[in-house]
Amino acid sequence: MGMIKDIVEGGWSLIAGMWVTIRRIYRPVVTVQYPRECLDMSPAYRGHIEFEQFPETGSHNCVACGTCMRFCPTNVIKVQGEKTHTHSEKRASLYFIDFSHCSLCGLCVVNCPTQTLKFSGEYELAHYSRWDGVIDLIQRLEESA
Amino acid sequence: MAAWQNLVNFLGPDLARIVVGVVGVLALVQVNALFLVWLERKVAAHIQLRIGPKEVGPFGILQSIVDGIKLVGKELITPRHADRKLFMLAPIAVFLPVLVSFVVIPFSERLLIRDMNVGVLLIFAFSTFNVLAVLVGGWASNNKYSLLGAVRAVAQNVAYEIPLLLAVLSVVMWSNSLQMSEIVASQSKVWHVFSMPVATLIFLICATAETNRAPFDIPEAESELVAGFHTEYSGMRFALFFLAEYSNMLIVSAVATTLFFGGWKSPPFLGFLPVPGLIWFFAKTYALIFVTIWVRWTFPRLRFDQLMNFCWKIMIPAALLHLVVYAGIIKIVR
Amino acid sequence: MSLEDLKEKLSKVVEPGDMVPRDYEKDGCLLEIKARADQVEAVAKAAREADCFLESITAVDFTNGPQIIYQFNSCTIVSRVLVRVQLSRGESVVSIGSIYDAALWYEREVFELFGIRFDNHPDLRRLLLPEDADFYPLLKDYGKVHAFRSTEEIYGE
Amino acid sequence: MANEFLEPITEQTFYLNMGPQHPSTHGVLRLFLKLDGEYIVEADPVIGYGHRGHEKMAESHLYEQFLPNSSRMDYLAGLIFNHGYVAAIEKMAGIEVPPRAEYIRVICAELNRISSHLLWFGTYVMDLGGFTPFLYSFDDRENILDILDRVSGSRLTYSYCRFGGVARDVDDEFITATHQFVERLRSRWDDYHNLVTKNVIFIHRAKDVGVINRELALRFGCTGPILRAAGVPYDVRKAEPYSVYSELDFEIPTGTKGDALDRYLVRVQEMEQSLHIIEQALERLPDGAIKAAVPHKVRPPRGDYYFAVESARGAVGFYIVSDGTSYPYRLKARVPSYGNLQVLTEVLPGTLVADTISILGSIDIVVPEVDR
Repeated sequence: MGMIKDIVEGGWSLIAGMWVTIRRIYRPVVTVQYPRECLDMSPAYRGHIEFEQFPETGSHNCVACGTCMRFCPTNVIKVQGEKTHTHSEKRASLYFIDFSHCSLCGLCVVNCPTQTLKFSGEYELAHYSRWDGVIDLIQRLEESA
Repeated sequence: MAAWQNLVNFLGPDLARIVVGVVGVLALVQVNALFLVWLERKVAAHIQLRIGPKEVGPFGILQSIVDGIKLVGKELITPRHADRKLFMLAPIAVFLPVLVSFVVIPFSERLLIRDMNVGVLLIFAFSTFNVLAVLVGGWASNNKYSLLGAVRAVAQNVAYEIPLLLAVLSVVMWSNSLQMSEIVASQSKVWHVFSMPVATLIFLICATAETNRAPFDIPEAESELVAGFHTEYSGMRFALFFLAEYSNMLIVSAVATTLFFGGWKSPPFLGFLPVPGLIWFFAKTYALIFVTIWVRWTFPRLRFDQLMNFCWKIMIPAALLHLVVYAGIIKIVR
Repeated sequence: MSLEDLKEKLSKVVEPGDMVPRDYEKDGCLLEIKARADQVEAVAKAAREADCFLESITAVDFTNGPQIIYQFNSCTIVSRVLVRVQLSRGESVVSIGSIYDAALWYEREVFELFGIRFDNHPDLRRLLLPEDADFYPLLKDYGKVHAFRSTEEIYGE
Repeated sequence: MANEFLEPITEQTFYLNMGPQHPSTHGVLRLFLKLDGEYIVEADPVIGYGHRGHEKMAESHLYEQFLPNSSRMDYLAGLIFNHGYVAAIEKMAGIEVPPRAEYIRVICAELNRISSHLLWFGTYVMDLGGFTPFLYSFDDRENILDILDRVSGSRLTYSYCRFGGVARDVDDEFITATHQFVERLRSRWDDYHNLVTKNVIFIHRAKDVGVINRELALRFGCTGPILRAAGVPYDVRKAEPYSVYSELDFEIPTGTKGDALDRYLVRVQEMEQSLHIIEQALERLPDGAIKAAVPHKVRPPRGDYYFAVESARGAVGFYIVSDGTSYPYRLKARVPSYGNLQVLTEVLPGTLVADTISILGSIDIVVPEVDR
């Protein structure tokens, strides 16, 4: 008798399982057909870094102090600054990141003394060459402006 | 000359019938497999709250054709220490019995290629051939996963053949014939699914096991044996295994329809509808296939020893008991 | 099994002077034992009898030789014991794999990363590194490190 | 006897390399199996394919710079590792964390634990052949990732906990979304139980398979759900309460036998407990700062320190030796999967190949965590 009970209970559990799946057939799908439709990125999304554009100056505030360079765990950032004349402040003239090594930790953003770095919302970051991961932030800022 | 003409006269209509039939069956098998692949992906997707194929053609219906073209274009890889001849033979051997089985299936009242008086026997004789191909393919691949898969397949198919045939035997006894059309005719009043539900259940379970569909897909068991017996197959050879799997699904569903669900006959209470038998037949067959797909995407897989225990300890005694009981009933009724 | 029980068992195998109580709030462990290489097996046995499990085995490289650190903890009440074994360079330790099976892998790891051999280990192959690795990466003379110090500089003894 | 006349059979067994590329070894784990037919005679897990040398990396990085590494050890419970590492350094350097930050950490860590368990649930059933529960659990998991994405900006390797607090404050939307998620997951249990837990095939595949009893678990240093399934109520959150776990009320679910089914049930109950923790923490979430003032470079005092947290897989410990500079002298991560995986050498022999998958799945390893 125990065996028949087992069979009946087992069979019933299978039917209960099938009921769960069949009900799903007419439920709305939950997937997003990615290239056709895109979701909004969250406001906190951490893409690679980029320069903040300050309205006062219309440009970035990077003084090429190199804090981000020193804090970067993977030495992704290369920054160089120059003084336009002797008594002026130093300004970044070159700012490159190699995104392909970046771990998106955000230490550069946190430690930037002039708060000129921010995360971009960029998420389509696949490239054909590893050199495509090298991004010139100054050029990027000029293009976006 | 006379002898030759005699032969043509003798074979003439029959030969034409066979040629047309085989061509028709080939077309049916291909189209069916393409459709079933699409159907399976679509049903699975909707069960899993996805969309499934949607890019190629309306509702992605041409997806499997595109996949087929891709598979044809792929390189046929033979492993280095494989048994080359057998390795090439296996995909063909797995496909052959599929074609033969269609010869005796009555799609409608008139539409059947050959109405043999041993139709049921022929189908089950050839479906056993399937397992040989799987064994050959698994063994010739020279891969341990393939070998394990092939061994499992043999044990499983041999075991499940028995309750399957026992279940069919009840039907044969009831209708007193091995001829498919006779069996359909015997269901004009009551379908066998209502007169012998236990046999139907046994048949459907065993048929799922015979076609290596989940939850009995242990010869392929993708999470254990990678892809089981066809791990090493690529390109069109793999496609043939795939084709055979879906064609087998069609065959067992068609046979189940014929044996238990009244074949091409309309349901008794819908007899007034002017729907041809062919439509009824395919409607029933594909409904059964849908259930198989539904089951596959719901359950986990059984373990090998549990599968065998289930067969030997539950299915075979149940089928035997069923046979004895029905033999008694038939004796009393007639 | 309480910590007192463990202490009592341990006091039979090491000198009481080598058992230094530690501040859990500050250091994360309750007891530190400075053992010699030949006492390791007895300490492990005592810990096993006190129903502890082996949390980890690791090593730290110092100028005055590597130090192996065993950590035992109980799953009933927190009683983390740190066993510190100071070795000289090239010295080997007895494996405790026969007492704790978990030690087998930890010892293999310490062996491949620090080059410390474990006597009586049944299977001292490399675990994480390739089989043919001929370097000991966590030694301080390998690769880029910040500093290479002696035990006095850190523990001030 | 009769055997004397037979050809002596020299080798009845054969070797099977399961992995490093295999559908159900979850990453690059290789199981070197000696088989007799389908029965396993010997099993030797071979690890190290994903060894990245995190411990060596730490020795040349600032404490801050090692932060992103911590969540890359265990990518499924990254936030918990993150939490453990940050809390260890904070204890060492004596940094006080504001209570709001502690609560946020706990909420996020518990969400992360649920997401890890949900992924495990899906992959375990998929290992057993059921494909559909996998996608259902991923559907739920996606909600958690969305919530965590909103606060941390990342979906998997969060780097959300920072020394002295968290990187970003949570807003009301986070709180409502978390509440909604708690309700949603509770409403899904019925379906999960009908589809998997009560399923007769699943029960047969998991029951009495891979029994790891208390004795075995302690010998191999197994922690987490494996130890709890063996009936030992050991949870670092209770044993050595860190963060604000001492203020929250939750239970430690335990099993009795220690088989795969027990481990399954323990994890499912743990998810429910985590939901309970999240609800309490959300209720008590205080206002205030989310980050204490900490120097740019943390310099913990000399000495060594050990700190343990409970990850989704068991006890994670960070053993740190500091020489007083801003670089760790030695950093050792004690990972739970290490012991949990090693127990396979003892459990696998005598089981079938199909059971291997079931046992491996029920143990829930994360290979990059083992390899480090």
